[in-house]
Amino acid sequence: MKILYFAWVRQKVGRAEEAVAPPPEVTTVAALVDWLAAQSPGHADAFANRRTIRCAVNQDFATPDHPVAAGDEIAFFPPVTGG
Amino acid sequence: MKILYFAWVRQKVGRAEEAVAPPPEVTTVAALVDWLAAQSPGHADAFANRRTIRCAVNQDFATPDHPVAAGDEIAFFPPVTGG
Amino acid sequence: MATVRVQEAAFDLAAESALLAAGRTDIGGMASFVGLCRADDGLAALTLEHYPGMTERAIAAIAAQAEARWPLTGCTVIHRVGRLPPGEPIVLVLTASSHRAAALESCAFLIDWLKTRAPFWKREEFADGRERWVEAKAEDDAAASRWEAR
Amino acid sequence: MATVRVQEAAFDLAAESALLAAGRTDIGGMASFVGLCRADDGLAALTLEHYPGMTERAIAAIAAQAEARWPLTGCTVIHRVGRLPPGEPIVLVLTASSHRAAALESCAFLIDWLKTRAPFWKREEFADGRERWVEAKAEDDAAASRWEAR
Repeated sequence: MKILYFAWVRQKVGRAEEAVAPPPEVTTVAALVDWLAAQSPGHADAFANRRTIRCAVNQDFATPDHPVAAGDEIAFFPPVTGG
Repeated sequence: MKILYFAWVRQKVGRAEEAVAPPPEVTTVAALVDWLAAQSPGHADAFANRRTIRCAVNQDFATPDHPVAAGDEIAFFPPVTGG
Repeated sequence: MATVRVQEAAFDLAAESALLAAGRTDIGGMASFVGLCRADDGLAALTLEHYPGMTERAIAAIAAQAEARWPLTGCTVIHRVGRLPPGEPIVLVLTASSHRAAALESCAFLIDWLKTRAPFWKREEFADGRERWVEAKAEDDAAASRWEAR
Repeated sequence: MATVRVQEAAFDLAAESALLAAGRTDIGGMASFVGLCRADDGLAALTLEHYPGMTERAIAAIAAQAEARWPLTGCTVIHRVGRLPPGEPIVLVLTASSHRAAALESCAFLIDWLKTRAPFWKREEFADGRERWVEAKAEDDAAASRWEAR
């Protein structure tokens, strides 16, 4: 799956996107966050406070229990501040 | 006092303005309307339904009990429809 | 202090916006409303009559109310008079504030009160030659009165 | 069908209004909101980041909501990205309807929902070199949520 990061999540992870292949038990956004947080100190820092992270799966906002699968485009970012 | 008429009130009275000198007992907008309505068939027609007439005394909206005096500018018109 | 004008000529929204914004960096939002003449029921034109002198006073008083209720950095109201065919703009309300809600709410307030408290009258002229004075609408009174309980 | 654009370039309110009105005589009111960059606390510039693809989808979905809730004859949303110094316009919302209340309410709705549902992020850059990401505001959530009970 393709992971995208925006704003300070991107800065903390240290990259704007990456392709990942988590193990098969990673079937939800919440499980994906747990798995990503263990990938590097930058990832751990970015996901340290999960209440401040928002997620989109295939460009729609998604909750922690939303399913994820190979081929998905999954984005993590702070609460939005446009307008 | 100077009387101004607007919109269909002006059309029914047949003039846009006139100078009048009502008798001294005409001390309110309501009394002035009664007096004006007796001045001509056009005036009578214009003031036939007083609920549809609005008034301004010296360029401020005024109610029927508002005082009127020599030297005042008094306007009669339908409910406003701008904007 | 609001800018208030009653004129026959068209107005220029972009130029008026630029005037309110010129040299400022404290504006967070500008809201505008433009009312236009609709071609309802074969309407050929509207003719707007007003009460010169009182109209400007009444609009200035309404604008002063808006400035008292919301923290505005600018406020412009331009109302046209004379004969206006369908598609022509009739009225412009423009407000600026550091806060978007103040700009948006004051703009809605201004147009609602203008409709019920400024001395303008519209005469409709139809393609078949009929003419009639527009009657005041109860819905406009209702829209205006929602600002009174505040 | 709304016009939605995400762009670095400035927008032209007058040109966008003219596009919505072109050839029509059924528009009674057009409402606009322009959000601008304020120079709060020594701000030197805002940089707006977005999620290409999702941003356009999200704005189109918000505009579709507005068109479902109000009888609009036109709707335009343009949001800028990139680095914007104080005084620069950031976002334009423009709505047209035969009825003024529909134009005004949908304009307010669109900016409230854009603030809370479209993937943009603002980074502030100050004169003294500090940088920080703007945090989401509870008041924006409150403004957006007032449209949910309807």
